[in-house]
Amino acid sequence: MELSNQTILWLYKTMLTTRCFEERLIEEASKGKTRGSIHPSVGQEAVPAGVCAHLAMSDYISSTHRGHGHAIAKGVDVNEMMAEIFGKSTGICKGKGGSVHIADFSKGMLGTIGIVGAGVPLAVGAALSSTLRQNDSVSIAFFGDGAANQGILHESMNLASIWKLPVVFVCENNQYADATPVEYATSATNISDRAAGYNMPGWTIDGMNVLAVYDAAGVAIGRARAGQGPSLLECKTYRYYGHFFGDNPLTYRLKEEQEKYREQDPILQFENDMQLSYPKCFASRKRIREEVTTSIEKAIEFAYSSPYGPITDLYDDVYVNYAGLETL
Amino acid sequence: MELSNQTILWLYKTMLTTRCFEERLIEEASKGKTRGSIHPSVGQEAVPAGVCAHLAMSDYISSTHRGHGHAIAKGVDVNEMMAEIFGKSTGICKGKGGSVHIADFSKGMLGTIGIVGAGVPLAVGAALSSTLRQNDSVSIAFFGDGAANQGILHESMNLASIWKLPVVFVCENNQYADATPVEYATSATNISDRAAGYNMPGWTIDGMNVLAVYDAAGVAIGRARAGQGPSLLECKTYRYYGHFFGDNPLTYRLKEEQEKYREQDPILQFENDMQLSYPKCFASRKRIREEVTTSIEKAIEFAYSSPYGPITDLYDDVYVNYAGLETL
Amino acid sequence: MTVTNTRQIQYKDALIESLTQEMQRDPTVFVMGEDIAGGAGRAHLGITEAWGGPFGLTKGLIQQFGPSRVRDTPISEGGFLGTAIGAALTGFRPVIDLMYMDFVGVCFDQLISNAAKIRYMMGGQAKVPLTIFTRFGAGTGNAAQHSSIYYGILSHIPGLKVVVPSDPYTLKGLLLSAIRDDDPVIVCNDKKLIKMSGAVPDHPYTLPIGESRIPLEGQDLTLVGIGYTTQLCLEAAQTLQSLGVKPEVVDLLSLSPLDKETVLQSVRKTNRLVIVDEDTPRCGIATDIAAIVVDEAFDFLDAPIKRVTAPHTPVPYSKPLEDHYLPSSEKIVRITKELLNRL
Amino acid sequence: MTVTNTRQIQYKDALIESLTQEMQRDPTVFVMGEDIAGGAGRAHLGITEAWGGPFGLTKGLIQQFGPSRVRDTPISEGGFLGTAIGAALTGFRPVIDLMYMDFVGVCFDQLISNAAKIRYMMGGQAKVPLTIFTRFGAGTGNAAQHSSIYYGILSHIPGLKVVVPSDPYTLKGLLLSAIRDDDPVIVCNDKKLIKMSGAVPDHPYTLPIGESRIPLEGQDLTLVGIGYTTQLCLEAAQTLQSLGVKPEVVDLLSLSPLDKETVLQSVRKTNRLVIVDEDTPRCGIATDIAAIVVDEAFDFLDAPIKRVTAPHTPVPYSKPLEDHYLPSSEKIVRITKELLNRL
Ligand SMILES: Cc1ncc(C[n+]2csc(CCOP(=O)(O)OP(=O)(O)O)c2C)c(N)n1
Ligand SMILES: Cc1ncc(C[n+]2csc(CCOP(=O)(O)OP(=O)(O)O)c2C)c(N)n1
Ligand SMILES: [Mg+2]
Ligand SMILES: [Mg+2]
Repeated sequence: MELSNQTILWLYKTMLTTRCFEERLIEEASKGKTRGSIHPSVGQEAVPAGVCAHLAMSDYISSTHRGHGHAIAKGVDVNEMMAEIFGKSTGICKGKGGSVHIADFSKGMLGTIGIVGAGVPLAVGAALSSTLRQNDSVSIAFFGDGAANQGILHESMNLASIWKLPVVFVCENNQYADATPVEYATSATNISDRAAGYNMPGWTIDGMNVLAVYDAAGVAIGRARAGQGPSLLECKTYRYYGHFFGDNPLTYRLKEEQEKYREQDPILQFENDMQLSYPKCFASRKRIREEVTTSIEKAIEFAYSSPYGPITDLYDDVYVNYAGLETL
Repeated sequence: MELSNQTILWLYKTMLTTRCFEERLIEEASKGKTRGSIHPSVGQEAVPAGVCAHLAMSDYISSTHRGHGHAIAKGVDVNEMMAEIFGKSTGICKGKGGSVHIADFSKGMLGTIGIVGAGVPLAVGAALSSTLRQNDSVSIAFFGDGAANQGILHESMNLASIWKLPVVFVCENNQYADATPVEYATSATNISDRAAGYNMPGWTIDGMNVLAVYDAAGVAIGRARAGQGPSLLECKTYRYYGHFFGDNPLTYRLKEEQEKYREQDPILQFENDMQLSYPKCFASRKRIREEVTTSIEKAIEFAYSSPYGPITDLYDDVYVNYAGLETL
Repeated sequence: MTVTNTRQIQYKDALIESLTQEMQRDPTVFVMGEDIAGGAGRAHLGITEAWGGPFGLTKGLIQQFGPSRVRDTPISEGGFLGTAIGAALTGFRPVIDLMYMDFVGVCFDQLISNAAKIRYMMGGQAKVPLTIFTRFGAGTGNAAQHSSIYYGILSHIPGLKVVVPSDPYTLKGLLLSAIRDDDPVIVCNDKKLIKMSGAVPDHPYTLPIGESRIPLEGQDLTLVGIGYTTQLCLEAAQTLQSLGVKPEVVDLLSLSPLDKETVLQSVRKTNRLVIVDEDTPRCGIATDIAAIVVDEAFDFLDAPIKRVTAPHTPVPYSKPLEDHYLPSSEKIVRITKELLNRL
Repeated sequence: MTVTNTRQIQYKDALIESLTQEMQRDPTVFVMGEDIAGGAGRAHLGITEAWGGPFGLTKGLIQQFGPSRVRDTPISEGGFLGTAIGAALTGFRPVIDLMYMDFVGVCFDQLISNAAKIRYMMGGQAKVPLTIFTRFGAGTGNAAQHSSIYYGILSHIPGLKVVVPSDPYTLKGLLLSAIRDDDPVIVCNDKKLIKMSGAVPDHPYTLPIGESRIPLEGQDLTLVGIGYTTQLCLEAAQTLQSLGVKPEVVDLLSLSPLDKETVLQSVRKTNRLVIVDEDTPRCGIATDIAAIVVDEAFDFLDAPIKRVTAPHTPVPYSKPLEDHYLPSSEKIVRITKELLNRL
């Protein structure tokens, strides 16, 4: 399929923004500027980009603890994301959620959910909303290979199937859940093999190749939009870093394996593809790199210079119409 | 496969005992002698009998709210079962559990569990015990078509498969969960289609035919015993009564459907089979009927004549080493 | 609010009426749960409704609103509750029928990690206008796994609201408030009330979540009831009155938020408190109220605070044991007498 | 019991040591959980252990006991907890590592409906000798879904036992008791203690489940702590002592069963009570203790019972908010002063 230059540049910029955002974030994390766990998706950028390229603001996604890429691909502001991870009041969640709870409801980004698998039914629910409204928006449930063995995934796929909801289950199979390899934890050869048990199509594709993701997601999302129901798209991918910033992945995987995947780096691969098939886009890659770097530096500055929220924020937002403490 | 007369008579007697137990129980229930919900399995007798015919005392089963048949087939005493449902202190659970919590640990009957799906992992755990002990006992997890859509089933099947545990998942697909038909609630055409996603064999068989159940269960249990891991056996069956005693099934299913299944009654079918292939067994059917009727009448008498437990029973058995109330 | 209309209807029918009226008023309201219609997908066989919900609490709704707003579900409580949360986050007001309160077990994570926390952890961007109604309580011989009470546990969780109606009138007012509320509200229905009749206005009305009632004024001691145990308190009050004791009865109605002011005011007047709850004794609403009162009205207390609850045991099946398990007006009277004898 | 051995080790190492000693002693004990070894199934690549458990709490076990007794699991808490219950019912003593206490949400049903109730509803035929150890608490920036405390909820459930060690010594004694106990016991470990050092005898020993300790005797008021908050109470006690106030500190250790006698005795002596708990305020252990004391030691109370807890909110991410969320020795001192000023 021939893609527009606009789409190509969007894919490129989105992957690059995610990469740059996370690499810079890790720098700050190692200086102690962030708290809790940061789960870098470096290496996996092709999946959120390739999938979200098909989405409008009116479409929905739900995401996981490894969600920076999803948020960026769904258009969440990087300043507000960075400030959030710094715990500042200008953060997208006022600094109350941090890296693992980034959400932007104005953009159909229903949130990164820290309980493995627990975000999946939220996307099914958003798809139910679309069905009840009889509009054509679709929902994406991103989840990891580890989440594939949570009961809630099974229940969600069955519900989406019997109700023919416009949702695509996108499994980012990066082959590890923490330190546990997928081939140990998962009885299916391919996770997409499970789709048949829910009477929906399932595909396993190369998740390091953004064009492959784009194509497959196009089919799945197209089906959903056309009222043909849910499907399961498994993208085989790889995270370069550990499970969280600070985890040394060499305790559970081999260097050779890591190197093999780094050679298939989604951004480098895509640059090669651009060079071959989209020379005009390829030519502007330097400008884009600069734009991206600048925007991330700005985000860092924004995060640094923003204030913490007042202590009263602690009591807000527990309920819509009253704070937690007024009445017990 | 040629079966021994002993097996044939055991199958016959087991099915008959279940049928007779429940028909008599319903009579007592309609007189108000029982409490809560009674879930008759009348019509489904072939499944517990055909499966448990392969089991020894050292094998385990876990069961559901519709568990009288499983208990009887695993050798639980009908007197103690009946007394239990009457709430008497001579009941197998001292009258503290009732119809939906019958268990007999001395016979490998790990209990009927009232939360749909929640009994399934207990059988997986018993299978793990066998594996750790390196003996050859097997475990059966009985569950309904409705339970097939609970997350815990998915998790249990995955665990059993990755650990190659000696467990057989036996789905009694009686085509309804309460008033909800399986074809509405379940996205798979056959529930056994889901087995492939867990890398285990799955079969769908005629659960009204005890010999078909016996044969298929033999294969599945044989595999498990031989260390070849779990499998999923779906038995298509039918309950003649409503979901619970008091429920009118004609509000959600057609008379014609009910009649069609009654024509395939597992006991009548089996009598025909006996007449053809096991004439000696067929000849003793009257004697067996009488034995069974007598034993159930005795069970009823036992239940009537037994006393309620003392009020102190209320506080016992919460913990092994102290009653609930001594220390809060 | 006084009840001017004297039409008497059952608790069950008040529930159906409330849902009907709210679904008529607001097209974003839909109901979802196991067998809430029953027989789903069998319209071609002439079957549209079978059960109309366990205990018939949603009977007739599907005829009026159709299967997309009255949605039968598979037995997947976690999945469909999560789905409802997703629908709530995107503009709908789902009402979930959770067949028995025991089943909070299988959907607990969606309740505590998503429904309760999403608004907070996402900095107030979202709201979760979700209602769950469910049935609880012992007394029907349904044994340990179908008789549990978990409203104390739910009240523990910041972000959830929990109400317990005590009669048809409070059910209707609280259910309508719950559906219109922008936070997740769990409406807990004691099975023992489902056939109770009472006066219920036929028009829609709301009762504020977070406010208790005083169905009986008195001055000698305060009896606090929750749902059905309010009826037990009123029963006990009759006996006590015949003995010359004038108890005040507080009907809690809302467990979270808790209307502690009403309880405190009553105790400041009566100086004695007995809390009656069918839940087990540890870390529940009864301990909660006792703790608040001994903190905030200590100087007004003339006697220990007593709690009449179930024992620290699961619910037994057999009738004599289950009878003994339950709080009763006799137990309330006995405890009250002991308390007053301290004088 | 006094500690004669002065070897100082970390909480973390006391945990590994206890598991090791008990697995050596009893072949029916096995451990199961996510990443308790890590890298499972990759022995052919030279990988047998990777994480050794979240926070390294099971480090080294797989080398000694092999993968069948140190069993990595998929992320299927409900499934593997249910499996453990099945193994416990059939003769084993499984020890489950539940990575964070927040994940009781996804396995709650197996806990409350099976582990807690099977023995009772089956008339005492069965026992469930299951141990769960898990990590809880705020203070690490892990936000709302990875910092929760649910031990109050678990203590509510008849059939479960719940303990909270407060240092390496109590951890070892309680963990060994838990594994040997024939009932399901949840051992709750505050993340903030994991690097704490303390004196721990090197031989196996047990501390009775259901008994509290008094790490500091005093007479002016009673401070009750749970796990880490016991350390806060001891810190606050130092400040108070410098002001001439002599607090007694009760280290609860066991939440269910609750050693109410030790608390009651202390209050009968000091006549004043402050309970310090990092859990949120509603229906928790703090309210429980207050309720028991106002019931059973009313005549000894000279002042309101105060509770220092987290607020009724989820746990926020940002440092200033999370700092403010947590109980602190300053808060304890402030509340204590207010209480004593009532004199
Ligand atoms: C229910 C639950 N169990 C365990 C965890 C702890 N945990 C967080 S991320 C993770 C691994 C998830 O693996 P996967 O789904 O493959 O996603 P990935 O990290 O590879 O992106 C685990 C075990 C959790 N957050 N929730
Ligand atoms: C988790 C849970 N949800 C709902 C119920 C209520 N319930 C009891 S039996 C049942 C239907 C079960 O259907 P199925 O599994 O097909 O078994 P069958 O009754 O047909 O034997 C339902 C919904 C329950 N006990 N547990
Ligand atoms: Mg992964
Ligand atoms: Mg069924």
